[in-house]
Amino acid sequence: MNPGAAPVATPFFFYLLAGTAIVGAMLMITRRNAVHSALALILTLLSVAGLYLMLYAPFVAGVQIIVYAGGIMVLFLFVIMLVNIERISKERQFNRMWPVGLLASCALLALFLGALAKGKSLLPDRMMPLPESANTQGIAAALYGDAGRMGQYTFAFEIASLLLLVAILGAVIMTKKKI
Amino acid sequence: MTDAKTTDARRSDGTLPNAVSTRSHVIASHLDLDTPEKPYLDSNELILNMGPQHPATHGVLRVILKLDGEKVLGTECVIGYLHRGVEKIAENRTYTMFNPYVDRMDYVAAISNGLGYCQAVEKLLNVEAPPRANYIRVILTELNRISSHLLWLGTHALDIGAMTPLFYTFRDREEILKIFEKYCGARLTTHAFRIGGLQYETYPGFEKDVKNFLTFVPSKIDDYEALLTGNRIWIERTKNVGVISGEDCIALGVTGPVLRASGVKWDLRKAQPYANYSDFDFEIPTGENGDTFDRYIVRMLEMRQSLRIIEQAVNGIPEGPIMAKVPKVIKPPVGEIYHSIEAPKGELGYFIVSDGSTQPYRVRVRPPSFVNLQALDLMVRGMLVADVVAVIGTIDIVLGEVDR
Amino acid sequence: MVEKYKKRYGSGLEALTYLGQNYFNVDRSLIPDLLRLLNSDDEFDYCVDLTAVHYPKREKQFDLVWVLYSFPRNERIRVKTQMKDGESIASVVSIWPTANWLEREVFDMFGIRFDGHPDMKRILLPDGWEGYPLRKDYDILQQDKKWVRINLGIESGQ
Amino acid sequence: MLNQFMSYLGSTVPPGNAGNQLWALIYVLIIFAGVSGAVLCMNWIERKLLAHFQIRLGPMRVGPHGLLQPFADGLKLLLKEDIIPAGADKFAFWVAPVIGLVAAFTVYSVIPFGPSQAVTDMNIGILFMLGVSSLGALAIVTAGWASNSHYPLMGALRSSAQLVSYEVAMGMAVVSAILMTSFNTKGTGTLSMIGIVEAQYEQRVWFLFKFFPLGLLAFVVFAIAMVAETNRAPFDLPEAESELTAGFHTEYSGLRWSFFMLAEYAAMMAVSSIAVTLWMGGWMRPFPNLLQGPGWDFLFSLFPALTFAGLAALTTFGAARMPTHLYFRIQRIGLAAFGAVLGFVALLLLVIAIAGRANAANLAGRFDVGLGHVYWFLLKVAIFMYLFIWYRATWPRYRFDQLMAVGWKVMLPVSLGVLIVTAIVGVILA
Repeated sequence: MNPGAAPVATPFFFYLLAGTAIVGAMLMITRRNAVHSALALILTLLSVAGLYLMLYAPFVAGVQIIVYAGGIMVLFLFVIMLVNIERISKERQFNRMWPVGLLASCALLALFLGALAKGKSLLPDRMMPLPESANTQGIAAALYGDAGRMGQYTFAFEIASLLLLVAILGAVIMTKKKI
Repeated sequence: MTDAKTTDARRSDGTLPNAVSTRSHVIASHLDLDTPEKPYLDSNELILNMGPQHPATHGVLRVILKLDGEKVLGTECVIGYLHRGVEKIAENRTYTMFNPYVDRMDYVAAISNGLGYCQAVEKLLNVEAPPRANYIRVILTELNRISSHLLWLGTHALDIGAMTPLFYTFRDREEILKIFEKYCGARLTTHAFRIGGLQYETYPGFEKDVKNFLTFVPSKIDDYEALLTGNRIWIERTKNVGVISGEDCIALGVTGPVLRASGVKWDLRKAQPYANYSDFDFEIPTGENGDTFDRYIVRMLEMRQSLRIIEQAVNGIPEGPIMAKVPKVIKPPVGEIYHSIEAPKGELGYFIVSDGSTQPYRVRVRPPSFVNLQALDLMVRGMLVADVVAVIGTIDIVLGEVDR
Repeated sequence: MVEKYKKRYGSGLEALTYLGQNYFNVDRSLIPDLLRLLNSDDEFDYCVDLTAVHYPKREKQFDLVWVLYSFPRNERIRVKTQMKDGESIASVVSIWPTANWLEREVFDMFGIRFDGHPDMKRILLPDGWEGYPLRKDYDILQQDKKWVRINLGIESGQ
Repeated sequence: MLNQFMSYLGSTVPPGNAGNQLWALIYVLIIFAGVSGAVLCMNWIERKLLAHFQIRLGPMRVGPHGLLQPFADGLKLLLKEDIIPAGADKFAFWVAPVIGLVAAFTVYSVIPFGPSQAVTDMNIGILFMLGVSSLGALAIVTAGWASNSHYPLMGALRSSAQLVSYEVAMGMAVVSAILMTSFNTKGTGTLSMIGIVEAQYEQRVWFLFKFFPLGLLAFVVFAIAMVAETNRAPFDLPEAESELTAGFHTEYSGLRWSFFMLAEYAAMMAVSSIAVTLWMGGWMRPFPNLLQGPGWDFLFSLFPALTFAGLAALTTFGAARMPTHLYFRIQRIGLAAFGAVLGFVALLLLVIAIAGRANAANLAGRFDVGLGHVYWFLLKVAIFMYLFIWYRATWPRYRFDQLMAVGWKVMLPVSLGVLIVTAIVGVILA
């Protein structure tokens, strides 16, 4: 950050993005039309990406846009497009599990409210200084290691990669067998 | 998701009928169209209505495609949008009056249509056009063949996505149309020939114009070959696309360049020479694989062979009359005749029944495009939507002739 | 070849020539057999055309004409038969697949039905059209007014 | 406000990084207007170039040599009836072109037209660009689905598959360029767009020619993938005219359709900018290391003026060549006036160049330097735009399965191989 730069992370932007995210999430659940739901989800994901940017985590924000909003949602839409929307919209939107869901969300809300009300001590009393430039490099160091040393998560990262590779191979084999 | 919008009176249920043929070797694909109709998206099938207003159906052809994703499971052609009842009109006109009507069938090769009709009536009258008339007829017919093939090349390339050749071929076709215009006043529906020969003598400078064309066009054909023949995308788009074997071609009655590209060396100009084609030295180009690429190559070579014929003809036009002795009122004796010629698109036949009056009792036109179009279903099964467009282009149909 | 068929069918078959073009005039009952033999024994492998002619004054109103061609022999032959209105005749689609659309067109224009055709329906005219335009009693200005009114919403297509 | 305006003038970083919202806004407006204007110009240039490839004249009636044609087109599109098909999903139909337009224009916020001529310089600039431009696929998919018609749906299916496939190869090619930025004394690379260009300056070579032919190969992969990403010929399957009539925007008309058009051309320029930034030295003039010194600086600073002078000469020549018929008088006057404007711009640029040479430190000098950066950047982008048109005039269209085969079986392995070999070579040489 250059000296004299005005902070972008103003409360106004925080509430704007947070509000958009929540509205998007609500719309996503309540829309009967699956494509509208998907579009609402994209809105939420983009708002979350904006929140990451405000936390000076541009890399995470970029990845969020590329992977979730760009890649996964396109595939989602791709699949949804081929589903018969008219039939789905006639079906019951919520199944019988809704009391359980309501209970779970109420519990979560209670947890949040409790934490907010009681636990001033749980939260840091001020925002940690977040150096903008070091963020991306920090992730790289954690994942790949720095200056010849193995990173904190290198092993876990490689294991995850391997797992994904196996999943890809499995998917290929499953579709191949059908043909 | 709605189903195919079949709003007109035909086939409102959107179902597809049987395949073209019951012969086992003709059905190349194992896909069966007889499965009971299921809701489209449950069975992953999509009915796509291509045409009658579509950029690549060359007029008002309507093709109903049954698709699995982009793969074609079956097709049905709906034709007749341009039906004008040419055969009925013929029965109500005199032989001479009907002559201009034949130009309106295959309007991009009107001169070939006229040649076939005039020769059929001449045969019925038992007269022969004089040699000079025959030479000029051959020149004009072959020029017309080149113009038809040029039009085909341009539109076919456009269908496959190369837009530039269209403009080049139209430039060259323009030179041919200029010769037609100078000769008979019309560019497209020329009505160039009369029963018994020609009405007009060639205009001064006709031979010079034709010779100019002969020097001008070979380099242009080279250009097209340079643009397309070696082009990787062009090869990928045309090789092994719409393959049809020579056996299938014969069984389905497919003639013309499509038949020759499948390896059958058959051309009516050689097999049963008419006019004075036997005087000229030319070859019949053939292909091997019967795919779209071979058909392209065959047509390119045919243009060059046509140039050869024109060159020989224009250098050997004899002097003499241009009209045989035919009565002013044409009244052929009772009888019937079938005469066919090699039109740019295949065998064009006329079956004429005379009852001794001035009007033909029945004229039947055997249109090459109509019969060739039947092979579309066989050629596109198992291919992709993009190939349907390429195959419609490569069969080279003219809807005026399909529907008549 | 002509002798062979004459011997086989006797008076049912006339072999004629007009202006150098050969044709058989055959009794309707012999048609399926004759066409099959022409295809299998005499290599007439290409059905060039199939059409009909209407003679309203005759008892057997229709002439049905097959134009056949043999690639190996480079020879063309016409097979002709007569039939009454309302009669049907065997389809040759199983012999020459190309006859599919040709038979449909004859049906469309003359109303002659072909038995065993896989999909006998109109081809050039719309499915609901009434009348067969190439019959001699169908006037050149005639049209199916009802169809035009219902489907095109206009009084006349002319 | 004036203070905020003046305080930035001496800055050497983009306004986003200097924290100057006013100048950031000014840049955003300039870029928005510039891109829209460039799309209008592209419209005319594409039609003219295609016409000349195809032995015809192209637009000739609206204004001299059809120069006013884009405005006429724009007016027509604005006034045209905006049809929403009866069976369409109204919301999705409405939102799709907006998504496309927003995605295409957002990308421009990180494109460096010069070291300080960008809205902002993001730490993850290139990642941001790839991510946001991939959102364009959403617009196409939504549009195709919302139209509730088979041709657009198939166009949308094709395009989503195509974009997802080519993005992989494109990403790999970009990564190999980013890898090249790390082959310096520090050993760390950068994702910042400005940083990438500066790395090319420091390493004294365009990445196009680095580790020849590795850089070239990566560039070629990117150049092919970017044509596929923008749905242009020969990869224009989602809107293949002869197959799907117009693909995903078949049912669109009027203003909404023009949004798609605007987005397509904006995206073309955006991906060309990425290619220029990553492989062709961005805003750098040719040989910035070899031909250094004030003399060379002055010589290269004359180029913008020379370009406009050349255009003015061409226009004057065209005006002189017009027929003398009365009908052409207004056209001739119009063309001559246009030439005069171009000539005036050339003169202005010449004055700036000379003034900048006289006093490199003052405002004119700084303006002159910035102008040079923008000029070279746009010139390089223009080369790509010309290529886009040239492809369209020359090549047939790929078929869908072939497109996929090229993407997955050729481009992806090549880009992966280039990436690995680049890493190995880099480690060995470093």
